[in-house]
Amino acid sequence: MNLKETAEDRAFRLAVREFVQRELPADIRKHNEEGWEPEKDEMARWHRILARQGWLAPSWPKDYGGTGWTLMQRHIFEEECALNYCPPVHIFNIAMIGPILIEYGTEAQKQRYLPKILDVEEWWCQGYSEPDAGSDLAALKTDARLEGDHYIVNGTKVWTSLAHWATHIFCLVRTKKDGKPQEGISFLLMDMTARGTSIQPIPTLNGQHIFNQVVFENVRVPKENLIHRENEGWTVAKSLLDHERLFLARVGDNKKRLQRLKDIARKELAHGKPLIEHDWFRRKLAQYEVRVRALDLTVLRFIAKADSGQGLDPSVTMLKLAGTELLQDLLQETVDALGYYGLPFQQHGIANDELAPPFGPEHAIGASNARFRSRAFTIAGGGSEIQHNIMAKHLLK
Amino acid sequence: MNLKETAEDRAFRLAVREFVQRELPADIRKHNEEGWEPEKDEMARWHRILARQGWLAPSWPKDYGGTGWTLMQRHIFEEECALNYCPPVHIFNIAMIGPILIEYGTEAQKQRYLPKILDVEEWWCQGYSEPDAGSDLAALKTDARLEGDHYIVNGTKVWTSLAHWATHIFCLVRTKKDGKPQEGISFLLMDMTARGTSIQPIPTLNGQHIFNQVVFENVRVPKENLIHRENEGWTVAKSLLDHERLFLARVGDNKKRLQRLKDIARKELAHGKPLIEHDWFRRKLAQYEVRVRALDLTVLRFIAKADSGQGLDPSVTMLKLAGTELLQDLLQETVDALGYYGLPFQQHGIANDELAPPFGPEHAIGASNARFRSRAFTIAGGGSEIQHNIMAKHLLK
Amino acid sequence: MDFDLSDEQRMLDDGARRFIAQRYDLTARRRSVESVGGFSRDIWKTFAQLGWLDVNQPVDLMVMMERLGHGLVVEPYLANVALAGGLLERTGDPAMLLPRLGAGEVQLAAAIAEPQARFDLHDIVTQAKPTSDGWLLSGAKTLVLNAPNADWLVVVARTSGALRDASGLSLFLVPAKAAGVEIRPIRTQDDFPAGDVRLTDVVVGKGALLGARDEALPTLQRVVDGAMMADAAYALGCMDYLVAATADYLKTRKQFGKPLATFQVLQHRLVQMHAALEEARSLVIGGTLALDDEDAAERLAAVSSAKVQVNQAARLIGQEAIQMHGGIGMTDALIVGNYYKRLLSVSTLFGDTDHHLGRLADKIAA
Amino acid sequence: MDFDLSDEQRMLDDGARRFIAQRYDLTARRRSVESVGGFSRDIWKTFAQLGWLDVNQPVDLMVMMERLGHGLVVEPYLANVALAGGLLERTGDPAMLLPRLGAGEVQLAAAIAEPQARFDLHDIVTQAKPTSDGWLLSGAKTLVLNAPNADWLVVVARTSGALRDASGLSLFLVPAKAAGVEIRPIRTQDDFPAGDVRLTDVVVGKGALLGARDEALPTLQRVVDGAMMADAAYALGCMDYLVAATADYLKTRKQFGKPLATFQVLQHRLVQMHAALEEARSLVIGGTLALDDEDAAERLAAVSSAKVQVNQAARLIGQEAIQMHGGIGMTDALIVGNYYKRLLSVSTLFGDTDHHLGRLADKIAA
Repeated sequence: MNLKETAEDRAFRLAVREFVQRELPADIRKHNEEGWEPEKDEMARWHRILARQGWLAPSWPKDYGGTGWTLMQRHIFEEECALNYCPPVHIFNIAMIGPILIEYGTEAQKQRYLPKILDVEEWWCQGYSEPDAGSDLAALKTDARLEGDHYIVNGTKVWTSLAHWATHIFCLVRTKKDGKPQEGISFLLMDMTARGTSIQPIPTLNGQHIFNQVVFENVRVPKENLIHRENEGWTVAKSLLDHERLFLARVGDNKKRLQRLKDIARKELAHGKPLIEHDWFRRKLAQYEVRVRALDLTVLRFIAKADSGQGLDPSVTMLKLAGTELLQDLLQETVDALGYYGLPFQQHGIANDELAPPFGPEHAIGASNARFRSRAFTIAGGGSEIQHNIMAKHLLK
Repeated sequence: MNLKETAEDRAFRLAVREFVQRELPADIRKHNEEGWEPEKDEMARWHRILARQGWLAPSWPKDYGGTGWTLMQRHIFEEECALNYCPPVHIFNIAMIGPILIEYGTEAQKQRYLPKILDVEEWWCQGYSEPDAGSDLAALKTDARLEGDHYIVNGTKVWTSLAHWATHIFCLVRTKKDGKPQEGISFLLMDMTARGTSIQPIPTLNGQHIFNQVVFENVRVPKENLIHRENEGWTVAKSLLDHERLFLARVGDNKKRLQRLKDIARKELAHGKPLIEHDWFRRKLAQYEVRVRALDLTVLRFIAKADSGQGLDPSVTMLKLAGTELLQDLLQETVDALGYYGLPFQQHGIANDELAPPFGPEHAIGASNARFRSRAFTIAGGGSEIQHNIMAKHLLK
Repeated sequence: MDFDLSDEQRMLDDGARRFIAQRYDLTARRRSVESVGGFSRDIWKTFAQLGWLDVNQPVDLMVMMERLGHGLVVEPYLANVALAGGLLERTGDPAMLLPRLGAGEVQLAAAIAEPQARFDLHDIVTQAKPTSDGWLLSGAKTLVLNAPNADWLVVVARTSGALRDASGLSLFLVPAKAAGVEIRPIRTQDDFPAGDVRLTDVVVGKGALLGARDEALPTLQRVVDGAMMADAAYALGCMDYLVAATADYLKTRKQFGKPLATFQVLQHRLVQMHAALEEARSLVIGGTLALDDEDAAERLAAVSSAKVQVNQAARLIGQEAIQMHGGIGMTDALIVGNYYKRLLSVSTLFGDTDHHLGRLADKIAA
Repeated sequence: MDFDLSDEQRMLDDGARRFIAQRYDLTARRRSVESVGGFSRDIWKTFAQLGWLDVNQPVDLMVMMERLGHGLVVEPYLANVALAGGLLERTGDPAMLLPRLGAGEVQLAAAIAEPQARFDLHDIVTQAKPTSDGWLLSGAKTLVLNAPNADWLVVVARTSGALRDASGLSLFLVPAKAAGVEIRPIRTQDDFPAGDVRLTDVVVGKGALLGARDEALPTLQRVVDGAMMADAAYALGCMDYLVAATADYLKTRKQFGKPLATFQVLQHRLVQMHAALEEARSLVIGGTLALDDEDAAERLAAVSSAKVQVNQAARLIGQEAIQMHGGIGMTDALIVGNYYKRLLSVSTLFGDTDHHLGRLADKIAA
């Protein structure tokens, strides 16, 4: 046993750090540091920088533009990016449709779509959830009927994150209505500009435009946009790399948010002295340090195991649970550290609006928003209840 | 609205307090204060003192030897008894079989049994749980077959608290095997000295003798010992006074245990000064004060409502949940306050045993035992999970 | 001991309940939020006509605020009636503003908190210097509720002593339009108008002093305790709404072919929400009735205990309501998110959990 | 980075696992507890033969202790090998006791804690006064693990400085039978022999001093940190047992006609137990590997973090195991209660959660 980073990994970490510190534009860093979600333009600029370096899609096979990194290198990369306030990559492009195309796409499909992702030209979104099918995907109803060379698609998708940025959407649709619910689902690639496609924003409780409702009315989708086989879309949707679950713990995010909480606690006062000088506050920080350290080491443990060929630890499911709850707590604690400066409504993009000017010290501006946003972390992508169910199944099998 | 105690209630409280402080023998008080369960002899002595005063069975109708108190008076009485470290009364006698006899007993049954309870001559225990029927009473199997004038009883009861003190046991037995499981259950009064009855102690994890297994082998029970009608014992068992649930919050116990925790924190040191002088410890005390106060006021609210004829608040179920968890936390915190003196095995009754002499300061002696004992509070009498289920049913009806 | 409302209190309760049911649906609320100043002048007039702007007894205020909370009313009731009105009430109201407040003719704001002060009422930098014919005020206040709408500000300033001294504070009545008063308007996360207030050599007359010079802290503390309990009652209304809304959602929403209400984990969590609410309700009643208690230690214990429990229950219930509603709970489409945001503000306003646990901890006898 | 055991460590692990499976069932354990001194001399001899009493590398100790914890072994391994053995190891073992410890020929105990000290290692009243040909020791120690069995005591005493000074502490090797040594034996709640030790003018020679005079604290701290991690590893074994035993119980026990495992509330709580264990495991590995770190701040952070998590997980898992087993969990019939009792002791021994959070809090840079 040895928990020291190997010399190679250490060198790799320093190289990544040097790169992101040099290349990340200062305005993007600041925006992220304050706690805002990235704008599309920021993401695009950062994607192009990563693409130039060949680091936009590290998890893809090398032949398709990936890096061939070990999971540990991937982890170091993600962590250094987070610690240095890089925006995330667009997961629908990089972690979802890319790997799906690589595993299930025809050669023609790969040729058509993968380069456009790496060129940062096309943006994808995910059409899974429906009004009556949230975590229970098998209940989905969007109908796709084959007519000649086209599927005719009718239905409604909700919670479609960033659909308003997207040029394309990958969708689960129903192509068969009898039999088991999972069996009649197919996986389609669709063009967001296709006639009959419309988008309605669903503003979040804190006024952000992230979610959308996407409605398809007789949208014609060429038959060749089917991925894998008809009625086997469930397999495709379920195939997402297990290894991705190692990165749902958001270790880097958690570390930087704890760091930022401490920074703020050095500036904000309580009873006439900095918050961080109070024993009761330091004990809270200490408890967060324990949680961050536990998460970090657990992730490292599972990554080292996977890298050494011992497979993915079945407890990997707990990482999303622990990591997202920790991040929610840290972000709420950060707002609390601000006292009354945590209360104003502050919103990026309408910063010059009379109702939401930037208010209070600079370190306060994005905190409230980031906290609200984080409530979705335990709902989206398989809510915490679902993660518990999955984990329980494993423990009680 | 007015939260001041009325002049009458205040006078009543002072009278109770004066009585218990005068009458409670010092050795019994000390034993209880240390956190030990009462011995049978202690309970008997205290019962006789209460009986002389007419206060042994306050909840019974006046005609049967009760006091005719309001629920608020009853609450004040219970609280003053707890605050002054009186032992509890034997609930199987006072809160269970007594009220059942009064509601369902024949005149002959009442005449036979009630006076012996008030005279502290007969002691009852409860034969409900069975090896395969814990919280799920309807699954019970103990068989009672009518032969002439007697039921012949065969079966096993477990978790029979204090069966080794008892002269009698009230039992749920199965008198019919077909139909709904609840429908074939009958309620029998049995003599513990009857031939074929045997008792096995089940020592607790901390070495106490509280629980027993009681085995019946062809025990003959006179037919007149049936309570209510055959096959309707379920109704009898379920009839326990709803109002008793107001007293499951253990307000007095919680108050006195918090007080004792503070006393101990004044004596025990941390980093060279009394524990209670540390801000981090005082904040924990403050949180306990909030919880005790919340429990206290909630109980008072529900009691005032019931006394004023507005019925029992359906949320009364939450009182046992909140009160027992609070007591568990307080008792564990008390052990924690003792530092290393919380670790020795100390057991009353074997106090002269070389393995468990009294050890450490006097205030440390019973703390560990009381904490272990308290783990049963959220299991017995309808575990916390069951209470949650009941409450949820009400909220979601 | 009696937890029942008096007949008048019950009438107040019924009236407010009726008003919310009939006049304050989601659309009306949105219209208020989007009005100039963030509230509806019409509704405010109605409040005046109904006599609601004259309410000042603790239990009356509790009843009223719980109803307003249940309807998530954004009209600046707390700022006017409980805070500024409370301060005027206790300092004799020399300018006779209370009748005009009761008639809905003036808007008031209490400028109490300062940027460095966190939740300490005595941590005051703002200075009031005596001049030959009055006072000269300078300093900065933050998160002054209703500041952008106020005709008058009640300002806490230091007339003697050092920063964080308990004595040396005085209250002043300052016209919001006075020269040197600069108000920077914002909206809180839960849709209330508020603002930073900067005072630069603001000249006021001798008559602007409210109450005894240098001795404002006890008055201020009692009024803030009262406003805190009023806001806690508002939170009870919000929590009551959310617990019921969540129960309804669990009963109607299906997942995996079954109503959510059949999932035991959600059942038990709903029970915990409900229990937290009921305990909060008990303590808010206790805190409210202690406001007139002459025993300062008991008053502090009662109100800070209530505040701790309300803050904790507000977080629990707000977060669980969002989580159990899932995606839809995160959106503006459902009012659940708005209640959550209000509850978060409640749990900070007048002191967060750490602040009040500290206050209770300080009072424990060693 | 590598979390794998070396081949030798794996052999140690396999050997201990085999021993527990073949030789240490419930009956054997009960026999040990009921033996004179509370452990089996036979088993101790076997430990010696297997070379287990020579173990002193942190990871080896971790492996060994986790296995012992899984079997809930009561033999005084921690007291002898990790604590007293660790102190001798780091102070040069002038009396050559370690080989005899390794051979199972002597029993040792470290007399560290004092009644007033709670968990502070430097809070030492016990005095050692120099005499012409040695030292005179007087003072009182509490909860000295293995004291009733010990042939030798390693005693921390003050040779200079005031109570709670960091410097001025020294270590002494004292024969348990020396005149003036009085041992009051007790059993801990989790069945380990221990005792209070009173020293009254105990005479020892010059050679009794272990290590440098006045400078014992750093050594003591490192050995206690090591023992703390060893005991934390023991707790991992206990928790692992309880999580598995609870899962098994849920699968087999039926209530209301269904296995307990079908109740979603119990499922989710089992998941939380498991997650707490896995996080504890990660931190115990981290703490153990940091024991040889030269950076004292990182060492403290790693071991105290591990200790906090283990303490918290021990409470959660122990209590939930009892609760989910119901009545039977409260009895001596099932070993579950014994694991719970051991876990409670772990969560106090060498410092409870408050102590270690305080230690971490003190080190946060302002």
